Amino acid sequence: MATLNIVNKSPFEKHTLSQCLSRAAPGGAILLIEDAVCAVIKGGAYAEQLVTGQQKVYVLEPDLAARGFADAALPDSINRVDYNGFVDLVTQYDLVHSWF
Amino acid sequence: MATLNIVNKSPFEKHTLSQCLSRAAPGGAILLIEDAVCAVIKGGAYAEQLVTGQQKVYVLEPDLAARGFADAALPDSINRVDYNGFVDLVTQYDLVHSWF
Amino acid sequence: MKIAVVVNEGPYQHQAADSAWHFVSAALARGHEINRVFFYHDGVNNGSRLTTPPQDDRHIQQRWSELARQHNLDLVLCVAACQRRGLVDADEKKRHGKDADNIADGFRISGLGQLIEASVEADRVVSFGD
Amino acid sequence: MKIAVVVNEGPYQHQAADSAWHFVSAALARGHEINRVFFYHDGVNNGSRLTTPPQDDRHIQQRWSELARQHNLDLVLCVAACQRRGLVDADEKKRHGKDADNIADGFRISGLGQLIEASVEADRVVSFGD
Amino acid sequence: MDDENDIGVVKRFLYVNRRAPHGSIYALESLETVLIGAAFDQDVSVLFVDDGVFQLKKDQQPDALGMKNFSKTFRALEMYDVEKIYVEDESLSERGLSVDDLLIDVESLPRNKIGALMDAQDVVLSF
Amino acid sequence: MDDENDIGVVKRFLYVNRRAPHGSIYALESLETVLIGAAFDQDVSVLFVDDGVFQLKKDQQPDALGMKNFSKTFRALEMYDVEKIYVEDESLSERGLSVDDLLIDVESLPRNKIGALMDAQDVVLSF
Repeated sequence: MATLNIVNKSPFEKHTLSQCLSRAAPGGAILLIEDAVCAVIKGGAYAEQLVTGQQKVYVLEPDLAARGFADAALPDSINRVDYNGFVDLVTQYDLVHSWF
Repeated sequence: MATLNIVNKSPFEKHTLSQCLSRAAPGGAILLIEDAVCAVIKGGAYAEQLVTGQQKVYVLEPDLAARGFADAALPDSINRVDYNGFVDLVTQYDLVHSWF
Repeated sequence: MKIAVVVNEGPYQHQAADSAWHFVSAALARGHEINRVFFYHDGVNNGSRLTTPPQDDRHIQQRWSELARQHNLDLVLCVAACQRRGLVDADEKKRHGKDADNIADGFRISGLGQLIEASVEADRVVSFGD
Repeated sequence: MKIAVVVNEGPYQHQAADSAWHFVSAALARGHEINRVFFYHDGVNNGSRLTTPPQDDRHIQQRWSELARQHNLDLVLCVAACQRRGLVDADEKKRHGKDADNIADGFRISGLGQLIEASVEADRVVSFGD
Repeated sequence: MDDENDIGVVKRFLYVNRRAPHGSIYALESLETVLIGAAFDQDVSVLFVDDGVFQLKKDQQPDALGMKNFSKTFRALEMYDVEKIYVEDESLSERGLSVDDLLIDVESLPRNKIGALMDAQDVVLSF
Repeated sequence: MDDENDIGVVKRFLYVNRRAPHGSIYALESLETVLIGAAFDQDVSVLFVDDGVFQLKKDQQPDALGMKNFSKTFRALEMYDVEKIYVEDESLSERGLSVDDLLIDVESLPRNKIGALMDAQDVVLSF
């Protein structure tokens, strides 16, 4: 079993992202949506700790674009997905866990 | 001018408390209500950093009691107030600033 | 002293609506004047008369209406927030061609200017939210 | 694949209601089945037909109703959450002696059992909240 | 239990409680879901992590605020055959709490076992 | 400006914006309040701290989500005589941003000056 963890809160506002990362089992994935996309910005305080190698990390492109980061450089191992990609991730992983 | 800062979110959930403490001017006060009362529990991760000496710290007694801490030991310099005390603080300070 | 209160959250989901009510009650009991309670954002949901909370739970809307009746409180719901969230009085019903209204006794719908005006006139402004 | 969706927040205040709608739309377009959208907590506020958002903004309730009509979606509002927040259909209106109802086309009010049932029957459950 | 709730399939449901009680309604409405889930004869586990551990604190007195003291209902979980109740060690200790502060018996787990518990489920509902 | 909005008293209002845009409505509804406050001829200051600095980020494209791109309205603040617009340095740098990333000119302040700015107000409205 591998889990898709969805995080929607900015790590600068809530502890949700680090609380998720500290529990998520290896082999799963983290999908950042809504204000959580603020985590991935290069040079920001959270971009580095996201890339643990334990989970794949995805970020929802339309939420990134909404906040002015459509063209922003991201750490190499972070993948952009659109809503179709979001749907595909839900089907590819065995279980979905939303962290608020 | 001295400000009463009201914080209502648990520091374990949101960064609000430390964001408030890092800005609040000396000579003001911090009033913890709702889930923010979780900050004051002795032995918890946030009780010590509350007592900076820069601001007076108050905690709303009925919110503490609601969460099972009516009889809990608090750090010495943290004062309990009821809703009447909350009202008095609002009138004693020049300005009220709610941090969510 | 004259105190204005702002409520930014709806009933039950967050404690803000409860905290605001307890604060207003205590301030009135202590002889202060509450010149207005302004409900903004989801706060406007406090003003729906269609709620039926469990019998053993508090009735947040009725509690506000009762306090307004006893103390002649001015409870104002922000009109723009109401339109986004479906709070409707007789005027709004007519204006938008709706087939029902749902505002409770003691509340009225008005503009954001009421928040500024109340803040200017009050000695203190206290906000409750999430 | 069969996917159940849970929505825990109302319209406009938080993005959750938007994200859920975009996700459901994309899943349907990709040929998946959405066996139920269950609205819990403030999520039930998505189902009020009394909203009138600004003309240049999205109409969240109508967007749900339209999707339900096109895809025969089952949009269920949790009855206990509705009672606390003032969402009323014809049955609830009668049962609680209310003088109005406000539920929109395509939504129905039912119990929490519908969430469990949808979760059991679905291959995946995806929640949106705050 | 109830025949009309028999839907023939048993799935592993994990309810994850991460919020303090009374500041928001999630704790109360989560508990209602747990009880319904149990009535449907599903395989129910309940996990308290982060501020969720405050939900199990003894001596809660929300009555003075006019709010329901639903914490007593946790004691009824056993009657509903909800017996897999977990609390994370680190969540307790970071908050100055221990299992002695809790109003029911729970199985405490270290943080590094939580991921495996989550991965072993069919459905995770988080509040 | 408008005579009917003349209430004879001018107070110092500070609007504190601490949330990212689009994830919640606070940024939009705060901006509406700022504009109304200015129309009432009050002494308006606007502060962006913490995630609030994201509200001023250039190139926001919420249109694909069907959401309003209200960030353009910040450019209109000057027309409403709202000229005291502050951003906290540390809030920018922690987020990998600089003033060059912002869509309007602002006065940037270090964190240790923010408390004095707040204390100098008559009314603080935080969103």
